[in-house]
Amino acid sequence: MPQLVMDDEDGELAMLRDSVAAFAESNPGPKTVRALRGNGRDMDTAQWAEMAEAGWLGLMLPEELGGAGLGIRHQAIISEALGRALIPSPMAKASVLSSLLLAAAPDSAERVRLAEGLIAGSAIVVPAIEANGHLVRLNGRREGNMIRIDGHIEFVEAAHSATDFVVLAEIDGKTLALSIPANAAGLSRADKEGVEGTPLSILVLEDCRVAPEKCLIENVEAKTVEKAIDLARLAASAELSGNASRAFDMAREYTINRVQFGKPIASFQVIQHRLVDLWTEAEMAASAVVNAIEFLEGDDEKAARLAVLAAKARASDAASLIARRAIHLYGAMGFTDESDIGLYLKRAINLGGMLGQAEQLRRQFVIEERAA
Amino acid sequence: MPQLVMDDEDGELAMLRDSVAAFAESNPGPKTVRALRGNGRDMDTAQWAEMAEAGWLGLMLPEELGGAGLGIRHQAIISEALGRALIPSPMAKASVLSSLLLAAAPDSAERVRLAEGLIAGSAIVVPAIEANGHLVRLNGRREGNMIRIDGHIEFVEAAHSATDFVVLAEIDGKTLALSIPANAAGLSRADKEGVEGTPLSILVLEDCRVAPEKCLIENVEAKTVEKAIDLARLAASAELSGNASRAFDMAREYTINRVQFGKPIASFQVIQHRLVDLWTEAEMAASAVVNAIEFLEGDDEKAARLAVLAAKARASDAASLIARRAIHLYGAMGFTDESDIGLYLKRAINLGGMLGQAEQLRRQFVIEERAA
Amino acid sequence: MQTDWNALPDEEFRAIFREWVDANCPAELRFMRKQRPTYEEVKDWYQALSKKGWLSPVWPVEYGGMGLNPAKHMIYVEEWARLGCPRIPDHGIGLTGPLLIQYGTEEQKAEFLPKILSGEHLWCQGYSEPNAGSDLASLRTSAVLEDGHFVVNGQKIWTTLAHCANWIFVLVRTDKEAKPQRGISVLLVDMTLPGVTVRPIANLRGEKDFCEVFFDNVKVPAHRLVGEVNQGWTLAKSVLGHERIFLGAPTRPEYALGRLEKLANARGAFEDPAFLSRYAKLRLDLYDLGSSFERFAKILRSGGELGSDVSMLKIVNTELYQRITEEMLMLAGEESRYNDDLETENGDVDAMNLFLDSRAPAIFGGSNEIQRNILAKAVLGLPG
Amino acid sequence: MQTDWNALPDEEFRAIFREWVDANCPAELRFMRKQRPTYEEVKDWYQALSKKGWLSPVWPVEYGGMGLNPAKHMIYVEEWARLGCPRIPDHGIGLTGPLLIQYGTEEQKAEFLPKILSGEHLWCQGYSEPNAGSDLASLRTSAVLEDGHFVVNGQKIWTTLAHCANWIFVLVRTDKEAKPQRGISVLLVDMTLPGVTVRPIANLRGEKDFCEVFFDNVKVPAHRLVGEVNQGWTLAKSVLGHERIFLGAPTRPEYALGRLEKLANARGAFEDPAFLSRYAKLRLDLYDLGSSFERFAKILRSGGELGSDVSMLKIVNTELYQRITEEMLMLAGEESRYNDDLETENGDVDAMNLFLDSRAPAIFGGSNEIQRNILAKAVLGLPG
Repeated sequence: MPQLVMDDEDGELAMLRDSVAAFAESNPGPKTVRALRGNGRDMDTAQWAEMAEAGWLGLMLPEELGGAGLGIRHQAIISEALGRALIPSPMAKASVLSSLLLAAAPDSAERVRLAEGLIAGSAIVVPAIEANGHLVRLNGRREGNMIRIDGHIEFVEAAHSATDFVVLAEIDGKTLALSIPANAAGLSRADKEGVEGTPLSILVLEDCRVAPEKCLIENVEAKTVEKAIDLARLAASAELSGNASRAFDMAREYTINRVQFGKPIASFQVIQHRLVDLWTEAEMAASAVVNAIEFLEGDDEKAARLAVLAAKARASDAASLIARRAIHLYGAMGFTDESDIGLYLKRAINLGGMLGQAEQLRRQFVIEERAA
Repeated sequence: MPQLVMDDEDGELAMLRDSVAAFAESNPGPKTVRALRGNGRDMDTAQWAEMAEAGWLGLMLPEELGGAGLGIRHQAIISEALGRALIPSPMAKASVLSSLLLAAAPDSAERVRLAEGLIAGSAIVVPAIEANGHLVRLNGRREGNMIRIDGHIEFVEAAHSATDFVVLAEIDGKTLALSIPANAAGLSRADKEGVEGTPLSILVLEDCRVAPEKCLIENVEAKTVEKAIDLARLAASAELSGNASRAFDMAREYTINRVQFGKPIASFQVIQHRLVDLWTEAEMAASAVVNAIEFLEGDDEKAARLAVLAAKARASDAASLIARRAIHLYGAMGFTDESDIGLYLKRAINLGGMLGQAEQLRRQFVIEERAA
Repeated sequence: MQTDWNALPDEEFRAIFREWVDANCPAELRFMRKQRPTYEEVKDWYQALSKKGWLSPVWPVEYGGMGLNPAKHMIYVEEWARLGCPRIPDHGIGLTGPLLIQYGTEEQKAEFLPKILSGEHLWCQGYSEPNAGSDLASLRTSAVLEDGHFVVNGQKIWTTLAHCANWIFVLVRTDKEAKPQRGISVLLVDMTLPGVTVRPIANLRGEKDFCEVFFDNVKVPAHRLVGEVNQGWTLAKSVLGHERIFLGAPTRPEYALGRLEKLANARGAFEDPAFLSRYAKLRLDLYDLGSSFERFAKILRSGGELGSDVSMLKIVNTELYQRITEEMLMLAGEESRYNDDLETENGDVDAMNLFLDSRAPAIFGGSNEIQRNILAKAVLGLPG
Repeated sequence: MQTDWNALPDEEFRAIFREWVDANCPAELRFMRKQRPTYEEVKDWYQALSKKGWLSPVWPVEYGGMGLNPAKHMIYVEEWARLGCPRIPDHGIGLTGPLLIQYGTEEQKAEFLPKILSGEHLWCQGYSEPNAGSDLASLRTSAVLEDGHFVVNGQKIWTTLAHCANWIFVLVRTDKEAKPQRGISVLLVDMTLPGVTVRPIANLRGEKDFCEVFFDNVKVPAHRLVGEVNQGWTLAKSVLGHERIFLGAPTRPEYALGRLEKLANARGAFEDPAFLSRYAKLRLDLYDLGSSFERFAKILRSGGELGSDVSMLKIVNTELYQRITEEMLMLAGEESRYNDDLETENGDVDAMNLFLDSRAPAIFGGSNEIQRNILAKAVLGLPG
């Protein structure tokens, strides 16, 4: 079982892993996925509340905001474990990215309200600030005291369950980060069905008026938001790494148990070598994530940035490849909806397409590395 | 043994194949390759003379010029067989391309002289008209009666043995095809060592004066030359297809005979599947060449053009892939210079790099197909 | 009087066939997203073909077929694909029919063939079992002869469109003592008999294309046996003759590449040389697959027989199909997260549908690993 | 007094080591085209290291080594690679030395270790035979004990730099009756003895890196046996301990990618997004290989032992090296037809040299197929 290998002297990481495993016992991921899909629900809010209770939400919020003040290392362990167990949640966006945006904001009542809600699970704070890996800034203009927003943004998860959105708006050449209540006038949704059967929404803002106290950051630096997105990317990478690892384990177990021509198919050399290659990919994904965590904990911002791009690209490709190959190794069974392996593939595609695809991130890596 | 499969009702193609096989008996390709390399010789002129005697040179020259008036189908069979037997020669350029340039020229004494020499093997007529798959036009200007040429052109095969070169020169917006004797004043060579150990030359023309009667074509249309190049490409593709086929056979034979862990290594499933994939590539290359031949024999010029691009791309990649994998299957023996398999790889690279590389030809295919 | 199609020049036959099909196949059935529509969905088209006498291209004329030789059959299939006609439920036409024509009694032929043509009998094929996927020799569904009936017990799986069929021909074990590949027989079973249960299985795309079929003491009259008892393995293997080539026909990758091109045009992707380069590889792989397919088609046209080497087409075909659909998701960017079709100004592109569908052909009809095993032994003559 | 290197902080050791090496390794030996220069070519550097006491990083201090632990050894190797120092003939240091230190008699240690450090003895390793490549258990070179001598007969092959060596340690069969993996012993053989013949074999690049070594009734004194008789298999396998990690060190692909980048810069290829995309894949594969290498290096640094899983590095490493050099030929365009190095304004790029060289590492040191077999069994626990 490939996994993130990191120092864990005080056993904190192992405890986090165990706590997710216990959660998965009572909330098996595939069961939740099947229950959610096709009926228009975008997330399991009851489970989200449980996660809040477990202390997993707002993990990266600073202690001043009531957060655990833990780092990306702990977040990665949780995300990896969720990925392994296929537990669906908008963790990377509605916990990690939200936390980091709030952490970057100056003190304000709105910031405190959102942070408290996020930690308690009572507010579901969904950032809608990027698409296709690029920042999306909506059009804004001031009308007296109010800010008026127009525009739309695609690929918004949990847009039904959200209580608040965070968006970026461009006004007079400055970028503002705004909090918008989900029930604000002028805010509407159009849904598409996502690959996992849950909706991905297009958020449409038409003449949406935001009060000044809803402004979280007056002048957002792109760098700050990019850094927050990189941490969300890392969380998604860890989740993908967990997905890849478990899909590999499933392929291994299935081929050991499946007998054809009087032998377990895992005893055929072609299958063995293919499993070795898949295992290698899963191991490389895990190492890439650990590498990024270590750079993120260090001082070299550029190195950290590159390491995150590499980790997301590797983990996305590994998860998709392993699940595709696993389906093939399962044979006809892999092509059924009954088998969980297909759900792993769909999750891999879903997370792989989020926050920038592998190919795009690789090109970005080289361009940024060469720009040194 | 994958090979070009074509109708051969009168058995002509089989006879051509046999005649090359007989030639190869007395002139084993690998032996010739080893004899030529490293000592600066660029071709085996004695063998070239034998080929002339066998009637293989100028095969595609029209009968009015004393040629056999045979088509690309016959040329492909010869080229394929030469490729299989690894017999080195500048066939694609100094026979096929030369013939087609002469065929495209209006009647002239120079044209007749070159055609006669080509057929007899007494003139080695080397076209130096393209590099990297693109036409190269030298700078020309008229000085009184004479034409003065300046410029250089890379990757010229058989430049030592050549008796005459054919070059393109641009004068007053027109392209001329000129015949230049190898010993002309103002013509010199710089050599690089090619991958097969024979020189590839850079032809340098400095103040090289050409008499007007050496002008083969006064106003060359790019289309005419491109068509000639396409037929040379097809010949090279057939040679590559033969190379791929024989390299596959060698890998098959070696792995059947090589015993490790008490079994022929060809009995291991991983090796078997790899051989199947290599065989498939060789078969696809042969089919691609046949497809191009059939289009070349038809009326649809664009379809023929595309089919040639596809054939050259496929055959180049197949030959290189098969030889690389074959070397690996040979194990340490494959990494020795003693084994012929390395010579197949080097030939595959040499021909693959000639007249446009696979990747370039594929892009060209799509661009031209879409331009419809 | 029945036309002798085989006597027509190829191009004339092609023109006649195309013209009629183009005029009669309903527009809304062309280029369907669904690979396997049900009988109900294509009923009118099925009946139109039946009435015209063109439903069954290969059956001899005496049984109501067109009696096409392989060359003409190739044309039939090519035009069908080119015009985007839907696949019709074809197990009766493609499998039951040829089986009965070759091995059936006169009574069986008289009873069943007309009902296939009329659409009254919709057939499915009961080969695979839960523990006998690629390895048919280990099948366990049993049939015991008692009082003029075979009593059938066991389970089939991956039975395509069984829930839409009313007859099934099944491979059953009639001799448990014999070697695994002996002792197998073929029975024709009325699916309305007591003890037959069908359970559809949803696939990755959420569609129910295939089923489990359970047999619980199903009493099948003895005259429903095809050929001799215990010879079923030979029968089953011989049914697919030259038609194996169609497993390698580049229809699916062709369709998928067309969609990829449409999406790429809509998204301006051809401006990106990186995409162009990857597209070019796929385009040429498809083009060259066409050339290879043509090599085998030529053998059929000239009256030859296909060898095991034709399996190479199936491998290349199915793996190319996967690569094309993977590229489609890459091209889609974040839209790769959609199950819904992707919108373009020239109509929708079913990227995810194709991506998921492309997982199947490399598995079914003998996995590509099995195909490679066969090629290694039967064509390359490798030891062990 | 001898420094206790292991007691230094890593970065201090790194700084000390780098400074001296940078000052003392001759510039003309840096980043050599040749993977395996001969002793003559690197003699000065060898002697400088020897004099400094830094020739042998891992041997215990008492035998003249630096006694580095794995963590410090990693730094030694990393800095060596970063500064582009040439590989020195290292069979004595890397294989003979550790073998004798672990299994040799005091006499053997006293006789041989100093002469390795002085450069007087240049060792090579006689493992492979013509019919025992990946399959050492079937080796046939025999040694029969007669009158205090082992009489050795047989042939070794792929013996790296044997033509430049004067001593060889060979695996020989000393008991023909035993099971294949038993009955093997290790002998130290003076190559100037009568009956030893060396025939260099040219490789694909035309260089003579490896040789055949023939033994024709070579009389080897009995005290040249290492360890116990018939226990050679165990000895041979145990010599490479943590050093297996270096088979996976990304040195070669790193060097090759650097050349690719140089060529691409010179040819303006980064302007082509298609190249950029392919380059990015290679760059990231190398980057991620570094992360994976680091995972194993960390185990060594923290005093752990490596498992069989470290073999994954060797596979990724050697296959990446090949893909990088293949890309180099693609980038070269028609210049891919040159054996000669390719000229750029910033120096030559040895594209063909690297392309051909990259064929070797996937074969030698246990082919990648063998590595995958081992991983399948020892790490993944697959059956059969």
